[in-house]
Amino acid sequence: MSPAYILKRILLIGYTLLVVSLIVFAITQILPADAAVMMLGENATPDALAALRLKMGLNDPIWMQYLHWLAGVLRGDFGLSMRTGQPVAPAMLEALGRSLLLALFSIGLMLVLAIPLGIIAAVRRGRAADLGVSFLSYVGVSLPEFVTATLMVLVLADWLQWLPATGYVPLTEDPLRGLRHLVLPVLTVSMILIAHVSRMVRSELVDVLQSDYIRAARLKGLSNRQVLFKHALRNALLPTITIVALDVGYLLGGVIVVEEIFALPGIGRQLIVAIQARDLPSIQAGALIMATTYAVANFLADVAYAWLDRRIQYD
Amino acid sequence: MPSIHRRDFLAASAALSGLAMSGLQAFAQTPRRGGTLRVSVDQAVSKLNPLVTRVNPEYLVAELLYSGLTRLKVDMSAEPDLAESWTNSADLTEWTFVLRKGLTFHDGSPCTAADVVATFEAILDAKTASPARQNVGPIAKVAAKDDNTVVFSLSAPFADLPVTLAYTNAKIVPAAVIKGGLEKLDRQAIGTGPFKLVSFEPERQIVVARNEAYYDKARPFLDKVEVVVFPDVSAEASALIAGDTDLISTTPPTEFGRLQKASGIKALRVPSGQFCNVNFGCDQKPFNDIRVRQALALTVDRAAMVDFVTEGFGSPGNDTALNPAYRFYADLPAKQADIAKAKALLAEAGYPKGLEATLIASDRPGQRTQLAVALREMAKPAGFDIKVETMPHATYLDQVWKKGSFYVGFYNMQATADAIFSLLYTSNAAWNETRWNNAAFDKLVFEARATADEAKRRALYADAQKLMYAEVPSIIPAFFDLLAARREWVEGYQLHPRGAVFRLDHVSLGANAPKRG
Amino acid sequence: MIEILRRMLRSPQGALGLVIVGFILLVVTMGPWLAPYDPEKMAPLMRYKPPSAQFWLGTDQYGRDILSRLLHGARATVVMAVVATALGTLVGAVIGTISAFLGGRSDEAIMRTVDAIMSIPSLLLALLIVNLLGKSSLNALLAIALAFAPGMARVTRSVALAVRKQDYVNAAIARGESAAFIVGREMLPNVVAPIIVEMTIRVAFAVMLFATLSFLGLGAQPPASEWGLMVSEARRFMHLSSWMILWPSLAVALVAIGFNLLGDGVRDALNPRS
Amino acid sequence: MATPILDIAGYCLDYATPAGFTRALDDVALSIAKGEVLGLVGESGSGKTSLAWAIMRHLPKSAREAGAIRLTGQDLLKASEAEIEAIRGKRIGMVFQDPSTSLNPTLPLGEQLAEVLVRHRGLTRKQAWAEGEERLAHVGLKIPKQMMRRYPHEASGGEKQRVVIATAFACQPECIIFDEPTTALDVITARQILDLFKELQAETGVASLYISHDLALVSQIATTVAVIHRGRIVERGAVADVFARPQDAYTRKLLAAVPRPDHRLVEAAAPRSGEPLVEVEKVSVHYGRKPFLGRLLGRANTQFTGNREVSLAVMPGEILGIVGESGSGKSTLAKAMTGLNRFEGEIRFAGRRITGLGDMDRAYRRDVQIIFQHPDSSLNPRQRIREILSRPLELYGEPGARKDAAAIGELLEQVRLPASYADRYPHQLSGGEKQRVAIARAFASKPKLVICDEITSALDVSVQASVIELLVDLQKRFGTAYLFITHDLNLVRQIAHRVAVMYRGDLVDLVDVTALSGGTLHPYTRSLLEAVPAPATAAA
Repeated sequence: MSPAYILKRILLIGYTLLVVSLIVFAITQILPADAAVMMLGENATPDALAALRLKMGLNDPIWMQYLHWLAGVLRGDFGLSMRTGQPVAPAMLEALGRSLLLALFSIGLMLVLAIPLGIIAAVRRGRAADLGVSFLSYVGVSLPEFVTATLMVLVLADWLQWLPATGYVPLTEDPLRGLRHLVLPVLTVSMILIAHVSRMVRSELVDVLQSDYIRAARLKGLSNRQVLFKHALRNALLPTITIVALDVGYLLGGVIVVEEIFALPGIGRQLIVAIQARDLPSIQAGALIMATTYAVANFLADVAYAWLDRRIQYD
Repeated sequence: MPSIHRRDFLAASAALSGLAMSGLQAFAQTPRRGGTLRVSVDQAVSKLNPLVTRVNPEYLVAELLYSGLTRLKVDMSAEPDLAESWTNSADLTEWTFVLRKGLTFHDGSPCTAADVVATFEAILDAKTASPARQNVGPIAKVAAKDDNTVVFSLSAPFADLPVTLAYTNAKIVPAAVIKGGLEKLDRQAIGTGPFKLVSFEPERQIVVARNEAYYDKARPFLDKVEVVVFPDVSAEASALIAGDTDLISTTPPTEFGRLQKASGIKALRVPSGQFCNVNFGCDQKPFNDIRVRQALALTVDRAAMVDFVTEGFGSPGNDTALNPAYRFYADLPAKQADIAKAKALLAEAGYPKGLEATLIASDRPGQRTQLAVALREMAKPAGFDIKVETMPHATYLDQVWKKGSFYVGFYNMQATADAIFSLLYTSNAAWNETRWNNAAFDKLVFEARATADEAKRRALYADAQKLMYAEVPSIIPAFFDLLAARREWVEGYQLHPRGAVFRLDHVSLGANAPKRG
Repeated sequence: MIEILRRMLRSPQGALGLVIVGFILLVVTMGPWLAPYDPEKMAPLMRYKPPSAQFWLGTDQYGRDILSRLLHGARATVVMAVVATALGTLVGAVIGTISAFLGGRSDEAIMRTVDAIMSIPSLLLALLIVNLLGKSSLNALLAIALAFAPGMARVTRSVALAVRKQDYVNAAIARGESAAFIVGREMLPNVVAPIIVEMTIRVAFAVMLFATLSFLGLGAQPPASEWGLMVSEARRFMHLSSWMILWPSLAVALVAIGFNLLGDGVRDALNPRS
Repeated sequence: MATPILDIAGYCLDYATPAGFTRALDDVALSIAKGEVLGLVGESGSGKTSLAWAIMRHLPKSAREAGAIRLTGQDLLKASEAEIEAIRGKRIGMVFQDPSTSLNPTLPLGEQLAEVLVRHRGLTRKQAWAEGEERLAHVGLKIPKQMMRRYPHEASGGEKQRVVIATAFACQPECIIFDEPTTALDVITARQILDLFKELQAETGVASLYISHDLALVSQIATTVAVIHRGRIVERGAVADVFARPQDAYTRKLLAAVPRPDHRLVEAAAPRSGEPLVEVEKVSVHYGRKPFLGRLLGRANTQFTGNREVSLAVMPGEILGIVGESGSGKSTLAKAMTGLNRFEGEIRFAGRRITGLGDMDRAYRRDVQIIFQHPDSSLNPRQRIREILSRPLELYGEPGARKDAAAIGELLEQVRLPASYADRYPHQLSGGEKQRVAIARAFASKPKLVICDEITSALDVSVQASVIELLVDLQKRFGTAYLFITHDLNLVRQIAHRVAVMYRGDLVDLVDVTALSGGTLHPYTRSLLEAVPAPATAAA
């Protein structure tokens, strides 16, 4: 894995973000909402609006506005929220932090559960355990977050009263309550992840177990354990890294719904709020930040993969 | 429905009455001082500047941090706030308010007549875009006679000024801040209110602590108030049941049931003038034809509507903006659904084959959609083919509100009949959403406003209501009872029918309240 | 074709998938006739009824029969999803095949751009697009189609590239065939099969995505009986009747499961390895 | 004869399929004594590999067995799972066909050798590595210490196979199964591995079962040979006897099919007359774009050269063989000549200069046709044979020419396929039949030059023979010139007039076929000649 490869990937991230910024900006520009009206509210007078439009450069040609905006973004300045009149970037990054917390817990839970499940299924291929796991994973991937979430709220929060239905408490403020509030969102998010990844692990492992070198290992008289844990597993788990990275994309999409349902003030919820309030700067910032996160995650995954799997010679 | 205590509104006695009332409200044992109250609201508090707040949670916070000249009591009468007394000229065109001595803002600077004048000038200045502008009454000029006397000269006789000055947005802010630019108040609060701002997270929670320099040495009783934002109403209810919060400022009927059942909780309910309506653009086809409006009104099964829209926690409406919760409510025969008659009217109006229309409903609060969908079904048999379109509230405000010709509105109860009429239905209304522009109606409202005599006013307002009843500028099928709930350890809280007033400085915590923060 | 069907019936997923999807299609086509009541008929006295002999799945906040609404809603939910997927697939397939055929720098450029677009979560992309076009089932459909296109382009391209390497394509080139012929007659027929598989699986996602959009209030509009919308409406009445939220949720899940199973079934059936 | 180490008696093997049981091995009886090398010869699908799995007790659940497989008297069919695990790798070793797939890509070579020692000889890991090093040295690896630590992708095919062999011999097993251990390797490497095998075999006297499809090869290393066909052993005996006096018809067919230089299929005299049909002038091919980032970082140009200034000429009606190991650039040249690769330099054809793809007009493409190595990839699986064959007719056929069923029928008959095949899909044909269709497609345009790119290497010996015969026949009929690309030197010597030898992109030799036996040759060509096993003598 050469520095050139890394440099290339980094340039790619740059390109990605450029494209994303174009798309997002384009969409937000056409969104049916008058930025000035949004900011001053419905009681604003025409002259006040005109003044603000001038101030915000809303009368410039679109591409000018884009460049201005881009220039700001590069300086880390995403503009002021039309809803709260506050700088967008800090709020969004703070929100991102909360989302990442959610994401990390979910991925953690996923790793703890998905991999063993996948292994069991692959080793017990075709037997009850396998069918059980794959049934669960089918259910898992097939339940939209909003369904899982609502059902869990219904049962765990309202009927059994074990957990708070929604809301968010910073871990720094009160760790215990904070965690209690995170349980349901994490369960919801990791559900699909677990289902997805365990299926991946299973199929990868099944493939590997059919490969020549595994047969060779068996014919060398190694025990099943040795064959599985020494020879098969590492080969099977490598591709999973990439899968997990790709799932970050899903994760980001998923948090939008999950955070909305659980009123978790992460970046997903910020985006929904922003979209509903036509808070253009927030939408732009949020979307761009999400894309960045995704791109970076994939970059890291590729690098990790290339590093772990020495066969691959990137250039 | 408990009859609301009717009182003489003559301004002269208002000051007295204020004192009297607070006397009445004294509790069995004197309220305990101290403790943190955690109150939950159902929307973000994105605006902190009291002059431009727009939604109830924002009013709640503004009320904690700022004071007006007067404030609204539970019976919708005015009581002194920063002003300790007031008098008015016989013709009701000039009002003089006397401020308390030694008022200070949170930043320590004194609060004087100058600040009051500056504030009202700001409110009346279009650039400020304050909703109060159209709601504080026909103020022509505000002047400071001396450091603590302010004189309001009105453009027309106006009897309700002390009440309208209690308007949610008419909060006094420092003249200096106004000069320096109001945006200073977007993130910090410099008021004279019972509490000072501690922390402000629009989406999550706002914390305020007792203002030791508050003019009333007794109040507030609480050390701290945490205003917690719950964007999800059912979670909000769950939180109260779980004891995470002490008070729900308002809760939808769908949650009220289980709050009533929950132990340790007192579910609160008060009849109110809050209503959901269907606004017609009376200036354009097809709704410029009174028969079409009447026809649609005739399709509404109002009893069922009360069920659908309020889950039974409300009362049927008669298409007039007033209900018994208002002082000048006139009792008119309850409207009944009559499909045949509706059909006939529709045919008369030139729609024998029926009429298509798109009814727009913003997505919050949910009752709007409820009403729209229910109306759609009720109107079907009469030949109305209504397509319901819901949209995010922001889009609605941007594209439909005050512009559309057929959409669902939702309004808090106002302090006075005049307030609600001149907010919505007179041709010079702040939000003239129906463009009904009925000269007769305007005249009645205007006269009533300038009339001091109770009986005369009642007669005038009765006629105004009859007009609405007959011409249906908007269908008002049901009024809401306001619903809320508190833990039993929360004392001295009275659910205010206005919906935008909370008076949390009168609240205290019982001995068994959990210790917080 | 028959062979493939037979193979599918042999694998448990394939068989189960066929059964479920078959059932769903039945509901989609026959639903309105099977429905015992008018899905929009309100009954003030019949609100929030639990399942009973009269209302098998109970009634909702307007006293409407939930079963009837589900049966009517099947079309709104499933057909939309299928159409959206098909549309997205079409767009994606064209882009992917072209990119693969051009190869070289243009391929690079196209694919990098596709990657870039894919780094916007499809739900978010759909959200933005719907907001742009305005909320309605149709726009949600377009949004989903657009959100799917890049992914399908990727898949198509990788398949097309594999095909491109085959000697029969080389033979065609050596023979001096026109580009059109090579793409149309030699490549596409071999690209289609894997695409179909991918598509079936994506229908499941489309159903979920569409329901999610409606759930967020951006898809179908009341009083439509689209299942996602039914769930989101029911949430408000969760504490008055849990049934209202249970049934549409399960319905959505069932459809998704069905198409997932079917997709995997087809895949296994098409690839001899398994 | 000594007591057999491995003794197979009346062994039958069936696989359960949806259609019922299909017989894979039928009443197989074999025995291998110490020091003996039994060559098991058969074509693909003959069941030779199934037998290997059976001996290693590595059979799918669907297998049903009868008979006995005894290892020094112990019947493996009755052995328990644990016993088998103890036997595998310890008492029976196995060497696999392709070292690049039979070694775990993510484990160091040393580990994969050492683990056997740890497992079966109870050594500590440390000892195992030390011993492993000796082993590697012993199988002729120059730098055993480094080799131990390397990963498979860091070693050459030959090196990897040596590691595999070392592993097989590691525990001094009584018996080792060699499953086509050289097929995946280049001729020369194969040779070296073969020598290594002989060496170790002689040294340890291990009883070896050597499975191969290559009679010539077996004839060289085996003491006894068994020919397997459709799961039955059709003939077995001492190598000399079997090759000299084959009893079974199939054996004879097989022997006859083996390409042998001394048995020419076309008259050696190449047509010298007149202008060359095609001249390749200094043609070079480079793969891969110049990575601009690479240049940005001033890294060496990562381009890799497929051909370096190759020049040659083909006479009309001449068969020019091109030999060389994989990656030597022979196919690259073919691709360049058919417009599948950009190239520098020029090609002169029938007087016209062709310097790029653009110059390859319809006429050129009609006259120069190519046949690819893998028939199943060169025929579009979704087209019927009719469509496949009608394309060239539509493309090149003169206006008058017929494109109807009859024309297709003729094409098929040319390659000795029934006209009825026109309605079939490729997957309904056997490998040989597919290749015939490919040939028919190439000849449809009555070309002057046909480029055959390894067209027989995917086929079994007997099939290959018939395909070659067909080609020769067509050449005689139409006087078509061939550019015959292959790695099989014997085959080339059988049919080519002249032979071009390529090595790492260079054309190192271009000589008359006669010159191969004696004559001044490039050293690589010589080593190539030495490496190729001379086929068993005295047949036919």
